[in-house]
Amino acid sequence: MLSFENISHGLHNWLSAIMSETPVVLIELTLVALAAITLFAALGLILVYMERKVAAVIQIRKGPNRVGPMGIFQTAADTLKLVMKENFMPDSVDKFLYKLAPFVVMITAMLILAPMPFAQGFQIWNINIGVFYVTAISSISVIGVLMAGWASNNKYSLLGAMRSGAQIVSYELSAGFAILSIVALTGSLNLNDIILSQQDGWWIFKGHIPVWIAFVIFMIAVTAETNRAPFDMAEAESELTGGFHTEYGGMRFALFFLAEYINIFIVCGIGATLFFGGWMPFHIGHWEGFNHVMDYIPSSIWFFGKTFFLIFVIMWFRWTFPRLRIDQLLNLEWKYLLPISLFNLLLITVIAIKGWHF
Amino acid sequence: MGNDELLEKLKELFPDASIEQGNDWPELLFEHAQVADGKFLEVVQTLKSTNEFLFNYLFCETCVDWKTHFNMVYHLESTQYRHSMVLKVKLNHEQPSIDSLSFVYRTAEMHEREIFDLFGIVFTGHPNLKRIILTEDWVGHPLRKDYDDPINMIKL
Amino acid sequence: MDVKITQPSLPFPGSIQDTPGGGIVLSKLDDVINWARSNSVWPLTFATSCCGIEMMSAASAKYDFSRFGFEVARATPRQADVIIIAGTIVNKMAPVLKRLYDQMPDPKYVIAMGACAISGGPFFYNTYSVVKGADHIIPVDVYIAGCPPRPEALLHALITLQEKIRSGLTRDQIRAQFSEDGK
Amino acid sequence: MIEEITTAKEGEMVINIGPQHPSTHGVLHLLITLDGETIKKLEPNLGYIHRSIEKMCESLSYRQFIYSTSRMDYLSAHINNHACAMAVEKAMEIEVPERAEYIRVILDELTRIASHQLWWGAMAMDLGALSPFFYAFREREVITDIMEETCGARLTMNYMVPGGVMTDIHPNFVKHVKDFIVQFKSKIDEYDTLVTDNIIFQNRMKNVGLLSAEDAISYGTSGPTARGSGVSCDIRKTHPYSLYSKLQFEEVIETGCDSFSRYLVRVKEMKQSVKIIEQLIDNIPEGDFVAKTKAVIKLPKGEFYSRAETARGELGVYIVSEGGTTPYRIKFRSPGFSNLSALNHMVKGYKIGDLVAIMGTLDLVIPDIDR
Amino acid sequence: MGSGSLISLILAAVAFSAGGLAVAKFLTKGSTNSQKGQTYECGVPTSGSPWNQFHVGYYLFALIFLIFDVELVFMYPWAVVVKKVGMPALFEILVFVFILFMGFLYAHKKGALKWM
Amino acid sequence: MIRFLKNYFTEVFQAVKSLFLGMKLTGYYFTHPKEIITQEYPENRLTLNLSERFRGEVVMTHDEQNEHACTGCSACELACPNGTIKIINKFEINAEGKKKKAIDAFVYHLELCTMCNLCIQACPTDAIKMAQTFEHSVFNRNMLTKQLNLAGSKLREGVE
Repeated sequence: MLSFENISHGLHNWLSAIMSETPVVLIELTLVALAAITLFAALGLILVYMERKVAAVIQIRKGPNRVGPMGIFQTAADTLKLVMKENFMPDSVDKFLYKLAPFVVMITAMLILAPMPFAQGFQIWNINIGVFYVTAISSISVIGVLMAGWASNNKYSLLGAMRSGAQIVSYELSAGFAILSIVALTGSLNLNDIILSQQDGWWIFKGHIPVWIAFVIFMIAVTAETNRAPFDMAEAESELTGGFHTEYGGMRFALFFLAEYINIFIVCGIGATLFFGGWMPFHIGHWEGFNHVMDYIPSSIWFFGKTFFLIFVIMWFRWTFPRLRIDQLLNLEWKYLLPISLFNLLLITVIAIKGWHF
Repeated sequence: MGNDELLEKLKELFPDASIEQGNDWPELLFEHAQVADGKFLEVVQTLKSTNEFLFNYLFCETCVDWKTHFNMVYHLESTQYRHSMVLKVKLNHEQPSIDSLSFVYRTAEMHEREIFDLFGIVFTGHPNLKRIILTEDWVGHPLRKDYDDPINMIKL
Repeated sequence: MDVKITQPSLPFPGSIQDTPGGGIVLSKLDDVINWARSNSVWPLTFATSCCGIEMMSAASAKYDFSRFGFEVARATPRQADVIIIAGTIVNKMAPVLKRLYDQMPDPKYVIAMGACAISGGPFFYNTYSVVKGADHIIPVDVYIAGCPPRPEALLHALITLQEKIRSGLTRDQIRAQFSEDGK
Repeated sequence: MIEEITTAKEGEMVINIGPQHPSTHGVLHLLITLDGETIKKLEPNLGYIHRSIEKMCESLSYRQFIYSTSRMDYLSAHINNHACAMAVEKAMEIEVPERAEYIRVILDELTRIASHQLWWGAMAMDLGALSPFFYAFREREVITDIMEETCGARLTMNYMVPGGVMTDIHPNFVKHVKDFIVQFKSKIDEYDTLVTDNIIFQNRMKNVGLLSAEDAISYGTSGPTARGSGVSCDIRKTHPYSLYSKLQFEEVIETGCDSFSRYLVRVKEMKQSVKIIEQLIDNIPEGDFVAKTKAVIKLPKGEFYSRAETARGELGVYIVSEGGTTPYRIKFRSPGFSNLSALNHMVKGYKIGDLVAIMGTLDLVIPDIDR
Repeated sequence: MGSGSLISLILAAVAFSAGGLAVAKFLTKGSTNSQKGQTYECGVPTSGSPWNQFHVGYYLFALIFLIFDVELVFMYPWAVVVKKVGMPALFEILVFVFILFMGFLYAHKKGALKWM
Repeated sequence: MIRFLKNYFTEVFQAVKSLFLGMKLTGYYFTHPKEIITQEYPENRLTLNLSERFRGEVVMTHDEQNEHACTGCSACELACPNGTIKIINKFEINAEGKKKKAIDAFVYHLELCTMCNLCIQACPTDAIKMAQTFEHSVFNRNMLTKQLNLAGSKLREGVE
């Protein structure tokens, strides 16, 4: 069967057969880089297009439909235009940080891709502390945002960046607790182990209501962490015009824009992995026949299907809810999400220890 | 209170002002000399706090340039009794100034800034009297009848 | 002006075309870039008066200017491509408008929407504070008459602007060309 | 402006909101002193759309000046025109035919609904919810279509003339208005589900932007802004004009004094407007739609004041006539101007996010403020 | 693939961003004018620099987060082994969380979590 | 404490419920694409039906003989609030040798026009009317100044 695993393994074997180890590694690393860039570009185009279409249908309108059939080249045109826009930098900015910020954001987004299990046996780096790695790296992105906001020498940017900082660091806690509850259930930080532990059913079905609560908290927290509405404090168009990227235009703005969508993809991928079994097909306990039928659907489709469903949910949030105010946002975290997730974690620990889950 | 009754009461209270029944409401007209030196504030306070009047709602404040003099026009209403009246003060054309009502009616603060801007009437005691609508460097007061701006104004 | 575009998808200028020799040629890079620019015109959220409401109507579900890819209204000029002057420009506003226009990165376009933006419109005579036409302050690419113009008229203007961008001509060139055509 | 920068204390920041800002709904310029994100002081700076309508009207005839008032508060264009027409009629002592009155009131109320719908959408958009805007415009477009069919324009109609209305209503008018009422009633619940009952929205609106009844009067606020503070000030009730004294409707008053009660007033007012239209639409009397007037209108010498309730509050038209064909002085008492003067009082101590919510509930239309 | 892939990913990100920027830099032409480089603030000249003193509340916030984040880090190893160790681990973490929670309540009472 | 917890959880539950209802509504629209009301403008040009009263621009009606009904009385010019219409008259000598006033050019400034309909109301001979065109976008502002009477047109017989 043609799958990502077979392709990557086949490629590795073929390369190993014809040359020595060092060039193989180099070629593979180049291939990884190329694949990552392609994935980035493709995801950016697809997600922005998806966002616009989802928004359009929810808002009873058609959405982009004039550039290519169904408007599928709309985002391509946008990207091309942004690239060809004047490469412009205001005079009063802190030049070094201003230029560095988009890179920081992009590098962070790229790095989190490393432990992502896109399909069965298809992962860039099978690190044994995958979950921990993801939480650690994802907190770096706030530095990029803060850097951008500070360097812009613009009051709106600064306010947006400060908001964003407070918001991301706060919501990381409850996101962390939600992730921990799955770690407690599986007893491993390795993303592959977590997926394999869901062979007889995804955690969302196995773990009773506490896992649902953890999932909901996870979704809320990652929506906030990615600065998405209703938590888009950092941008808050109607308040701060553009927030931290007010002074960014053209390609640099495109990078922020892209990174935002990649981050959504990543957190939804993590969510799908933790709660919905990543590439693991839909299995029910020991119904071998049923499970076998499900296995016919390639694992990559499972992964992307679940991820895109979660992305859709996050978009659905955005087009339904009003924005919170910054103090309410922090209130929500400190007063509701944090205590609930903390106690939920303890509850899940009890379930894990007692083995009450299915 | 009906308009006639109101008229009587006003006449009783302000015997030296010229009071007449306008098209809609009683009109109370003061010469500037009558209300100079802070007396105008007293008049307004009386109108606002006398139990029979309670004119607590200044719903329109404006000015009319009569070429020889300015007329400040205050439209007052009582939100309790729903009767209204017009208070007018005649100001001289050379150096028009009058007491600011911004501490009696808070809305007057912005209205007076607008009138200062467009008519050039100085409100003594106003907390922040500067142009609000036109730019700071604008010359002249455009709603005056003698205002002429050949650059910006194209006459039809 | 007649609207020439009737099929929903615009032809991609960089598309592969068959030549008699059997080979393929790519059209010029410039055409591709102009194609991208014309299809991705992000407006600045800028409205001064009545025409702004019709601009909102054009954004609303019934007219939906997102079909053209215009819906990404940016609040900051750094990310905007077109400034739709929707409403009267008065003397106090003129420096602000100039500043906003100046702060936009190139390439940038201007649409003057409605009588006020074109010429001062209803406030042309006997007013002391109205700028008699926004093109006294910043160069304007497309003028839409109307007070306020219908949302469809705005869409028409956007299509006109797209045509201009796609032709790759400068303001003066296109003016000269279309004056001959009697447009 | 310059002094304030130097006097700004340590840690305080002076920030400009507007003239070009998505949430000021036009070109209002607010100069805000911030401490962290808390607003210490707010100073409005007007005039970015001051079009000198008052000066211009001094050289327009009484038939002509009405059109310029549609451009003031363009969301209540009909009501503005109505107020001007009333002022002229009052001075001329013209008896307006009953049919014209019916048409006028129906159109006024339709305008009010359209205005509130736009406000509702824009308000939700300010708070970051974008979809309500599109749902609100769906219904609003039905109204604009009705307007276009009868008056010939979507926004700035210039349909009222001294003595009546310009043309008779379109034959389909009654049917379309009825259709609209049916559609509106079926969709109004969605407004509540999507926005009014939403917990985020309520949290952002409740106890924000407090304006006590006393302050509301002192600041000269009117319309939903004052009624949200428990002040009865609906001109349609307190000084009835046109047909309003004969109609059954409630003056919506909320006593919460906060943004949420101002919000509720407007939402409930839409329902009241529908009620008014329902009373009128079936019994538009036959007859003339305009009274006979002279071709050139000359007002007698004197001062005339007419008041009308626009979607934003009380509009006053103050005409000083010298007996000629043009007004000697005209003053539009615009509701937005007074409402705006209360803004500084309302936002002190709140956050920037609240400023947007408070400004949203004031429903400012900047050309109405600057004129 | 080992940790070497991280380097390649970083390089990919840099190449991606820098590539785009380079295209923008070399292929586009811009115009200059005196106002272009100035700070955007709704179209009016800005007053004062935002680079001045910050409210102390921001730092408090950062500190509290730091505490919680460090605690969170301690919980990761615990979560991995909790299934194996069983009930004792739960009680240990209860004590840990209790202390943490008290600190949190204290901070909350003191108003350190209020946004200024 | 119990009260507090109860309130706390009711609050959370109510909040989640209200959010869920909102999502249900948007979800309804997402799953019902037939609610889409978009009219696609340039494609629907041929079927676009504007109300006959819609005021797009002032036009002068000409019949097949290239004749119009404008006597050049300039009532519209006087009625116009902002000088949109300029009528330039000339004197023609008709067949009987009498001098007769006729329009030379009926200049209409579309860029100034506010479509207020006052000129149409003022016209005694119904020579001008409002057209339902709205596609007035041009690259050059001068193109908006129009001459409404066609070249070589003249006054219809019998119109005074």
